[in-house]
Amino acid sequence: MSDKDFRLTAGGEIDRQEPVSFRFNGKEYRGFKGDTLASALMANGVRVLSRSFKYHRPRGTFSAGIEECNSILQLDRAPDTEPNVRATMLPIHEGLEAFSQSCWPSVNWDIFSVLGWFSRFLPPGFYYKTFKWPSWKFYEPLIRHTAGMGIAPATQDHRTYTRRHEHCDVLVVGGGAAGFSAAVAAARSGARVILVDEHQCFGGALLRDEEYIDGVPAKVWLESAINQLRAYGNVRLLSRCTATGYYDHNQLVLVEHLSNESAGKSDPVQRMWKVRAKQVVLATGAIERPLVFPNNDRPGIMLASAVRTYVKRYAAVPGKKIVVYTNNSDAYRTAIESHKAGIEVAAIVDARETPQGTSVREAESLGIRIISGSRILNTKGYRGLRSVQVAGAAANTWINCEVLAVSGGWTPTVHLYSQNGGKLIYDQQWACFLPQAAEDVHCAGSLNGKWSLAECLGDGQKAGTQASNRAGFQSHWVPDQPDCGDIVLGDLLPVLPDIQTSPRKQWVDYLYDVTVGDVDIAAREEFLSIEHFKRYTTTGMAVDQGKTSNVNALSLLAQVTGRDIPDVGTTKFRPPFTPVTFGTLAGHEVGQLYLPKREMPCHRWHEASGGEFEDVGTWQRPACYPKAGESRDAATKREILTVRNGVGIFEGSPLGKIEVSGPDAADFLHRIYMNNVHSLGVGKIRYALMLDDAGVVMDDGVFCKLAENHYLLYPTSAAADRVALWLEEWSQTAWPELDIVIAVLSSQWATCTVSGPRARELMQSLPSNIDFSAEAFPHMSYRVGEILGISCRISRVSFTGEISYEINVPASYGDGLWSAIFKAGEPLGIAAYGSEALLTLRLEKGYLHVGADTDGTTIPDDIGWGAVAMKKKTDYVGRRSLTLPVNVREGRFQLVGYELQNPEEGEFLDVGSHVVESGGPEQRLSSIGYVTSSCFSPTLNLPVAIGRLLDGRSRQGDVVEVYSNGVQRPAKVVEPVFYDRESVRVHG
Amino acid sequence: MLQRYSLLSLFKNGLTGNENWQPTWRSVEPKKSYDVVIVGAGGHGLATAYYLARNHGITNVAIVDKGWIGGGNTGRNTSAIRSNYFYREATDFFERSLQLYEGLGEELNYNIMLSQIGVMTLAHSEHEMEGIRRWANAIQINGVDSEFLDLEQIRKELPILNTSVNARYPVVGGFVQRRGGVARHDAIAWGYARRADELGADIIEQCEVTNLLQHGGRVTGVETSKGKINAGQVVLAVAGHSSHLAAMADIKLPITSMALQAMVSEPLKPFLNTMTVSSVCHAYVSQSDRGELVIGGSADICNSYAQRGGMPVVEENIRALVELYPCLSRLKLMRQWAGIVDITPDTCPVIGALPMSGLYINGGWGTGGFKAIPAGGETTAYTVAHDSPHPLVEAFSLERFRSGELVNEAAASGVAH
Amino acid sequence: MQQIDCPWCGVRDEQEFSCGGELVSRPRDPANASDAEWTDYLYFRQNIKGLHTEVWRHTAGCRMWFLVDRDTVNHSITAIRKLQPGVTSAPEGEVNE
Amino acid sequence: MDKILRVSPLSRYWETEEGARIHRPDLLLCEEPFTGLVRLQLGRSADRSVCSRIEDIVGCELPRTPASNSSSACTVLWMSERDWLISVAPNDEHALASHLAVSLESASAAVNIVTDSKTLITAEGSNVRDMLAVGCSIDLHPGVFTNDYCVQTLLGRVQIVLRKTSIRDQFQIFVDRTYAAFLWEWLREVALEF
Ligand SMILES: Cc1cc2nc3c(=O)[nH]c(=O)nc-3n(C[C@H](O)[C@H](O)[C@H](O)COP(=O)(O)OP(=O)(O)OC[C@H]3O[C@@H](n4cnc5c(N)ncnc54)[C@H](O)[C@@H]3O)c2cc1C
Ligand SMILES: NC(=O)c1ccc[n+]([C@@H]2O[C@H](COP(=O)([O-])OP(=O)(O)OC[C@H]3O[C@@H](n4cnc5c(N)ncnc54)[C@H](O)[C@@H]3O)[C@@H](O)[C@H]2O)c1
Ligand SMILES: Cc1cc2nc3c(=O)[nH]c(=O)nc-3n(C[C@H](O)[C@H](O)[C@H](O)COP(=O)(O)O)c2cc1C
Ligand SMILES: [Zn+2]
Repeated sequence: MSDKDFRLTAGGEIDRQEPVSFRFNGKEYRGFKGDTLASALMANGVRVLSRSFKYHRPRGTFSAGIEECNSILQLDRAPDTEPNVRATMLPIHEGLEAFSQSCWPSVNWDIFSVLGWFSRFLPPGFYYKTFKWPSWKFYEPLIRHTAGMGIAPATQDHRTYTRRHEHCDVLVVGGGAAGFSAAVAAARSGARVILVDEHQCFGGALLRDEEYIDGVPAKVWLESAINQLRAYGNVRLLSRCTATGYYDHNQLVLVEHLSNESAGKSDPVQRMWKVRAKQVVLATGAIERPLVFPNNDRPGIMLASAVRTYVKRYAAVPGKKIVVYTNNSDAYRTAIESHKAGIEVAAIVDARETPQGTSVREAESLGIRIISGSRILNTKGYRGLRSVQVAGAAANTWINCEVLAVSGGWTPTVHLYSQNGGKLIYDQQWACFLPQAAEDVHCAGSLNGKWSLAECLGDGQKAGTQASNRAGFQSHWVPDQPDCGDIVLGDLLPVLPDIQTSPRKQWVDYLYDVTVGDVDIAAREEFLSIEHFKRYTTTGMAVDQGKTSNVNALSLLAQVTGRDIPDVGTTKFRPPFTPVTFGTLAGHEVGQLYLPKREMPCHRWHEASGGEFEDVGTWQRPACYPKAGESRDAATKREILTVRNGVGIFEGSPLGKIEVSGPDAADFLHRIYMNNVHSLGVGKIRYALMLDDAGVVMDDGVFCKLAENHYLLYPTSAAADRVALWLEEWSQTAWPELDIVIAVLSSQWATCTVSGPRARELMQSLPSNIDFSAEAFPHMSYRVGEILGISCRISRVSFTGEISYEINVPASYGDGLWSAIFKAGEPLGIAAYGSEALLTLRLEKGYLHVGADTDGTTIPDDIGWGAVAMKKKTDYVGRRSLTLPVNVREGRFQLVGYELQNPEEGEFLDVGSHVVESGGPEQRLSSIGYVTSSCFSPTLNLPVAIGRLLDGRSRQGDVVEVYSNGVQRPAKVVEPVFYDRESVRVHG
Repeated sequence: MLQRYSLLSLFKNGLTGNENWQPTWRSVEPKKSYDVVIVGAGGHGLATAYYLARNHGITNVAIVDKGWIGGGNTGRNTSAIRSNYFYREATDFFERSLQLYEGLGEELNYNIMLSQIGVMTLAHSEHEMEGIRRWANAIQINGVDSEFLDLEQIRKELPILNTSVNARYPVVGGFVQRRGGVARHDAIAWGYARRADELGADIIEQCEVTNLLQHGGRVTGVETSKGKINAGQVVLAVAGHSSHLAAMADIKLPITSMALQAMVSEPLKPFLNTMTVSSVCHAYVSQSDRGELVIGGSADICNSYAQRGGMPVVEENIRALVELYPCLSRLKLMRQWAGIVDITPDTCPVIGALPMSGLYINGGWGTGGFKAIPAGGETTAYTVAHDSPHPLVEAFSLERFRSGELVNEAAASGVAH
Repeated sequence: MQQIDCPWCGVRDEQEFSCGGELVSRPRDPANASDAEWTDYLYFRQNIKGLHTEVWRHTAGCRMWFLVDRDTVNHSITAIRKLQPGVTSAPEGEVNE
Repeated sequence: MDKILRVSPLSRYWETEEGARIHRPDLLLCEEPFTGLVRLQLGRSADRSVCSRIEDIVGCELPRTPASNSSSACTVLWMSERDWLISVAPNDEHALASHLAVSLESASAAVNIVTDSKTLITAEGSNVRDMLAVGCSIDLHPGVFTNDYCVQTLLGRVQIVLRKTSIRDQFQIFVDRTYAAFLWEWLREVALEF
C-alpha cells in the first residue's frame, strides 16, 4: 500500500477484474464493480465530498449506509440531473458522474464558508427575529439563495418505474443475522415469506464483522441460509429494496432499485412493492451513534462501524492512521480490523474507566494503545482530519491521525415500528429507545437491543416462529442454539458534553449544522418540547431525517433542561424511512395513462372524420368535426345550422341506460324522482328531476315506461354512473323491502341521435319495422324494433329542439349503424355534430344543463319546477328539504335568460360573468347573478345566454349590468328560451 | 417587558454569547380560575387570546393544549394563504385575514415569513375555465385581486409547467391571486404565543381537557389532566377535535373529522416561485424558504382521528404533481404526515356561540383555516368579549345548518387548501 | 391503506370501496319531521373519536353497502355486518364518488 | 344495404399486424371479442325454486360466493347478491337469454344480454400473475386465486372482472367496453417489463 493508494491489496467484496471509471466534480476516477460511490472515492483518497448546509463546512463520508449525513451528491449533469443521492448507497457504474452540492465555486474552495465566521449571529431561528423591516419580501430572495441542497432537474424524466402488489404470511424487513434466522424459521413452517434488505448484499452487520456461527465464518452461514431460502417455492428475497413505510392494516411499501444505468425505456429503474403481510418481522438492526465533541465534523471523522465496513467490505482505506473514540467495546473491533488490515491504529480513546469485553482483550493482545477514561477535546484539519486532542493522563496531547472512528453506542432502527404506532421504551443500560412487544409485529435482533450475534440469531428464530404461527402455520422446528463463541460485550457509558461549559461548535446534526450551542439557545427560549426543539433548530429535518442525530439531540435537551430522556421522548417517526423518488410513487400512471378515459362505441368514426376530441368527464368526445381549413367555430356553426335546417347526427352513447323492474319498481321510482311516475303510460317518456336529500337538483333526465313495473332511465351522461349508484344505494339502505331489480346497462347500448327537421325523412329511408310517422311515433314516446337488421330501441326525445330520434343499438353495432345512417343521410346533407354544437342548440332552446346552469344550491323552484315539486304529496328524495326556511324565502337565484344589449356581430356574454349591482355607502359592487351558458346563436344571429339571477323571475324585462374581468355590459333579463318558444318544432 | 427582536438584538446577543435570549413564551401551570379559557393552542386559540388582550383588554385568559402549542393543524399545514373565495361573506372574512397577515410580522415583532408568491389556479378545459371565470369574477367584484391568465402568460411565468397541448389534461388558462402565498406555519403559532404571553395570557401545555363543567345551562370551566380550571367563558378552538369537545356538553356539530395529508420533498435550490393549484391534477405545490417542495391534495376517504394517512392519497398527489411538472419525477419524497381536519358540509367555518351559555366555538376550518388565523382570532375575541357575533362572522353561525342558509363554498374552492 | 373485509367478497384494499360516513337514520316520516330533526339527519354528525359504526360500499366489487365498526383513532376494525332489512341508513349523496 | 358489421372495442388493434395481442416472453394477452354475456339479476322475492329453474337451464349451480361454475355450455360468474354474469360462446347468448326470460316470466328478475357492454381479454403465461400484480391488489397466488375463482376488482384503476380458468396460468379479464382501449394501452405499457 503506497502513500497514494487507499485500496488494500486483497480482500473486500469488490471485483478487481472489473474496473469501473466514473467522474466526480469533473475529474475521472476508477473503482471496481461492487464499490459504492463513497467507497470508490475513498479508495481514490478523496476526502471532501460536500459542504454543510448552513456554514458550508467541508465534509467527508461519515457512514456506510442510509444514515449518511455528509456525502449527499448531485448525480449526472444538469438538466438531466438527480439531486440528493447518498454516495454510500449508490453502486458505481461505468460513466457515472457526480457533483458536490451547495458549494461555490468548488467543494474545496467554497465562498459561503465565511458564514461560519458569523455563526454566532446566526443562532437557531434567527430568521424569525429579523428581516421584518421593511418586509420579508425584501430579504427573501437573498435568504432563498442560500436555501436548499441539490438542483432540481429541468427536463422530463424518461425512465420508467413500475410497481407490484404482493401478499405474504410473513414479511421480514432487514437481511442481517436476525432477519435471516427469522426468515428461515418462518419459511420452514410453509409460510409465504418475503425478506428485504436495502443494501446490495444481504448480511447486514455480518458483512463488516468477523464472526463465527457454529464454528464456520458467519458469511458461510449466511450463504447457506440464502440458498436454503431460495430453495423454498414460497420465499422471495429482495435486495436493494427498502421498506419505506408501514401503513394501516399491515401494508408495507417497499422500494426496489432495479438498475442504475440510464436504462432504456422498457427497463424500469425502480419498483414499488405494496405488500399486505399477515405478520411482520422487523429486523432492521441498529445505527451507530456519533459522539459529540468540538469540531467533530471534519472529513475523516466517521462512524466506527463504517470504517470497518469500508475496510472489510470494500478494501478501502479511509486514512493511513486511525484513532478510535468510543464509549463501548464494539468499536474496538474497528481498531482490530484496521490493525489486521495493516492500517496504523494510533490509539483507542475510551470514555470508560475500565473497558471490558472480548474485543477489548483482543485489542490489548494486539498491542493497540488504549487510553481509557478519556475524551476527545478537539480536532484539527480543515479539509481533512490531521490530529485529535485527547484529554486525560497524557495532559491533553494531540495525536496525529487521518481518521477518527467514533462510536457513541447504537440506536435501534425503530422507524418502521414507530410509524405503525408502536410504543417505545427507554433502555438505560444501552441508552436507547427499544420497541415494546406488539401484536402483529415481531421485532428481532439489534432492533430489540440484542447486541451479540448469538442473541440476534436466537431472537430472529423466535420472531420468525411466532410470526408464522400467528399467520396460521405450525412450526414444529426446534430452535437450535447457535454457538458464536464466548463473547463478552462489555458495557456502555453515555457521554455528553456539558452544554454550559463546553464550546459551541460541536455538531449534533451535521446536515443542517445544528450545534450544542443551538441546543442551549433553543432551551433558553422555551423550545422545550422535543417537537418544538426540532422545528426551531431544524434538527433531524434534512434528508437523513436525523438518523444519526436525533438521539444525541434529545439527550442533550434532557440534560440541559434537567429532565430524564424518556420524559423528553422522541420526535414523531414518519414515512418514508428513506426518501422515495416521485417517479416511483407515480408509477405507470403518468402521461396518457394518468387517469382512465372512456371511448364511445363510434370513436373510430369520429377519429377518421376529423373529430376534435375533448375530455367530458372521463369521456373522449368530439367537440366538433372541422373540415380541412375550417376553424372550430366555423365547424360548430355549420353543424348547428345543418341540424336546424336539415339533419344532423350525434353520438350520445354516454347517456345512462338503467332498467328498473320488479313488482315495486314504480313505487321505488316514485320515491326517487321529483316527478310523478305512476301517471306515465307504457311506451311514454317523461322528463324528470332527481334531487339529493338536501333538495338540490342532482340530475335531469328522461325515463320511459317499457311495461308495467318496468322502466328505462336515461340519466344524463355526466350523472350516469352516479345515478346508478344512487338508485342502488336507496334500494339497499333505505327501502330494502321493495322488490326491485336495477340493471345498469349503460355500456351495452350505443346511442346515435338523429336530429333536425329532416330527421324523420332520414329515419323513414332506413329499413325498419318501426313506423316513424308523426302520429304513430310522437314526441316523448318510445319504440322497440329493428333497424338495418339490428334490434334497436328508439326514443323520441330532443336536446336540440328539433325532431330527434335517439337510436339505441347494442354497442358493437354502433359504429356500423352510424356509418350506415350517415351514408343514407348524405343526400340530405347530413352532418355529424359535436358537443359544442349540442351545447349551443340546447341553449338556444333554453334546455337546462344540470351542473352547468345549476350548482350545489339549486332547488327545483329556482329553475321553474317549484309547482311540480310541491304537487306530489308523498315523500320523495329531497322533498322535505324544500320546505326548510332557506328554500322558501325570497331572494333566491332563479333561472333567467339574458340578452346582451347592443351587441357587435358575433359578440356574446362570457360564461362566468356576473350580474352586478352597486349599493351601500361606498357604492360597493355586489354580485346578484351569473351567466351560466352563453353563445352567439347562429340560428337567431343573436347572442343568447341563460343564468341565474336574484329573484330573477320578477325582474323580467329589466336591464341589468353584466360584469366580466373589469368590463360591464348591459343585458336584458328575458325568458330563458330563445328559439321556438312554443315548441312546435320538436313536436313536428 | 418583551425582548424586541431585530437585527441589532441578534448582533448584541451574538456578542454576548447568545446567553441572554428570553423564553419566547412561558409555559405555566394553570391557576384556579380565569375569565376565559381557550381550549386548543393552535393558531386560532392563540390568536384569540392575543386579540382578547389587545383589542378588548381581557387578559385573565388561559390557553390550554393537550400537547405542545401549534402541534395541531397549525403546525402541519401547507400554509397556503389566499382570499379568493366565491361568496361575499367568505371573501370579506378571508380578505380581512390576509390584510392582517400583511402587517403581522411587524405587529407581532416576529418574522412570519409571509411570502406573497401568488396562488395560481389552473384550468384544464374550456368548461373548467368557465367555472374559473365565474369564480375569479366573483373575487374581483368583491374587491379582491384576481387576474386572468391565458396559456401564454402561464407558460412565461412557469416554464417548467407541462403546458403541452398534447398533455392528458392540457392547461388552457387560469387565474392568479398575486397577494396569495405562504407563511411559515410555526412562526404563526410562536409569534402569537409570544405576544399573548406578553400581554398576560397563560399558555398551558400538556393539559388535556377531558370534560366541560357546567351549571344551570352555563359553562363554568373545564376539567383537565392538570385538574379543574374554572372559567367565565370557554372557547373551543380544537379543529379536528371540535365534535369530541362539543360532545362533552352534549352538543352535536355539523362536522366530520378526516385525515388530510401533506408531504415534502428533499430540499432543493429555489426554482418554483408560485403556488399552483389544479383540481383535475389534484395537487397543490409550493417551495418553502428552506427549499423543500410542500405538497398537498385531497383528504383520506373516511372519518379519522389518526394523525396519519395512507398511500392512496400520496400516490394520487405525486402523480398529479408529476403530471403538472414532469421534470420533478426524479425528486424524492422526504416526509409525509397528516392532520385531522374538521370538515363542514359547506366547507365554511363555524364561529360563534354554541347552544350553551358561555361556550363558543372557533372551528370547522376544514382544509383551509391557516389563512384564517388572524381574522379567526380577531372575530372570535370580539364575539367572546361582546357575547354577540362579529359582523364578519354572522354568516358562519351554527344556526345556518338549521335554517339551511349554508355558505356553499364547496363549489368555489374545489381544491382543498 | 386500510383493508376492508367485504361481507360478500372478502378482504380487499380500501381503494375498492367508498365510505358513506357514520351511520345516520333518515327520519321515518319526513313530512312530519321538524326542521331540527331533518337538519340533524342532513348535516349533524356524532363524529365519534373512537369506535363507531359507519357505512361502506364495495364500489369496485359487488356494489353492496354494509356496516363497519371501526375505531377512528387507530383504524382497527372490530366488526363488519350486512345491512339488515329494517336497519336503515341514509344515502350520503356525493361522498367520494 | 350492406350488412352492419360488429366492431369490438379493440378493433383498431385487430387491424395492426399483431392484432389485439400482446406478446412477451411467457406472457400472452389477447382479446376474445363478442363472447356472449347474459346478466341475470333476481329480486328479493325470487326464491329457491327460481334458482333451481335457472340452474336447470345453465347446467350448473349458481355460485353464492365470488367464484364461477361452469357447465358444458356456459360459465356463471358471481357478481353480487342475486346477481350473476353468464358467459357463453359468441352468439349463444340470445338463446340463453330468451330461455331464461321465459322460465322466469312471473318472477321478479331481470335477464339482459350484455355481450356488448364488456369485452374479454385472456391473459396467460407464467408471467401472468406478476403482470396482473402490477396494477391489481388481489392476492393472485395459485393457492389462493384457484381455478374458477373470480373477483371484481381494479386493474390499472379500471374496474374488471377477473377469473381464473381451469387452464394453467390463464386468466380471463372482462372489462367495460368503453374502458377497454385505455386498459389495453395500460397493459401494453406494463407488459414491456416482462
Ligand atoms: C395537511 C394539512 C394541510 C393544510 N393546508 C392548509 C393550507 O394550505 N392553508 C390553510 O389555510 N389551511 C390549511 N390547513 C388547515 C389549517 O391547518 C387549519 O384549519 C388550522 O391550522 C386550524 O387551526 P386551529 O388553531 O383551529 O387548530 P389546530 O392548530 O389544530 O389547534 C387545535 C389544538 O387543539 C388541541 N386540542 C385538541 N383537543 C384538545 C383537548 N381535549 N384539550 C386541549 N387541547 C386540545 C390540539 O392539541 C391542537 O393543538 C391544512 C390542514 C392540514 C392538516
Ligand atoms: N455488539 C454491539 O454493540 C453491536 C451493536 C450493533 C450491532 N451488532 C451486531 O449487528 C448484528 C445485528 O443483526 P441484525 O440482524 O439485528 O441487524 P443488522 O444491522 O445486521 O441488519 C439489519 C439490516 O436491515 C437493513 N434495513 C434496516 N431498515 C431497513 C428497511 N427499512 N428496509 C430494508 N432494509 C432495512 C439494514 O440495512 C441492515 O442490512 C449482529 O451481528 C450484532 O452482533 C453488535
Ligand atoms: C410547511 C412545512 C414544511 C415542512 N418542511 C419539513 C422539512 O423540511 N423537513 C422535515 O423533516 N419536515 C418538514 N415538515 C414536516 C414536519 O417535520 C412534521 O412532519 C409536520 O409538522 C407534522 O408533524 P409530525 O410529523 O410530528 O406529526 C414540514 C411541515 C410543514 C407544515
Ligand atoms: Zn364486495
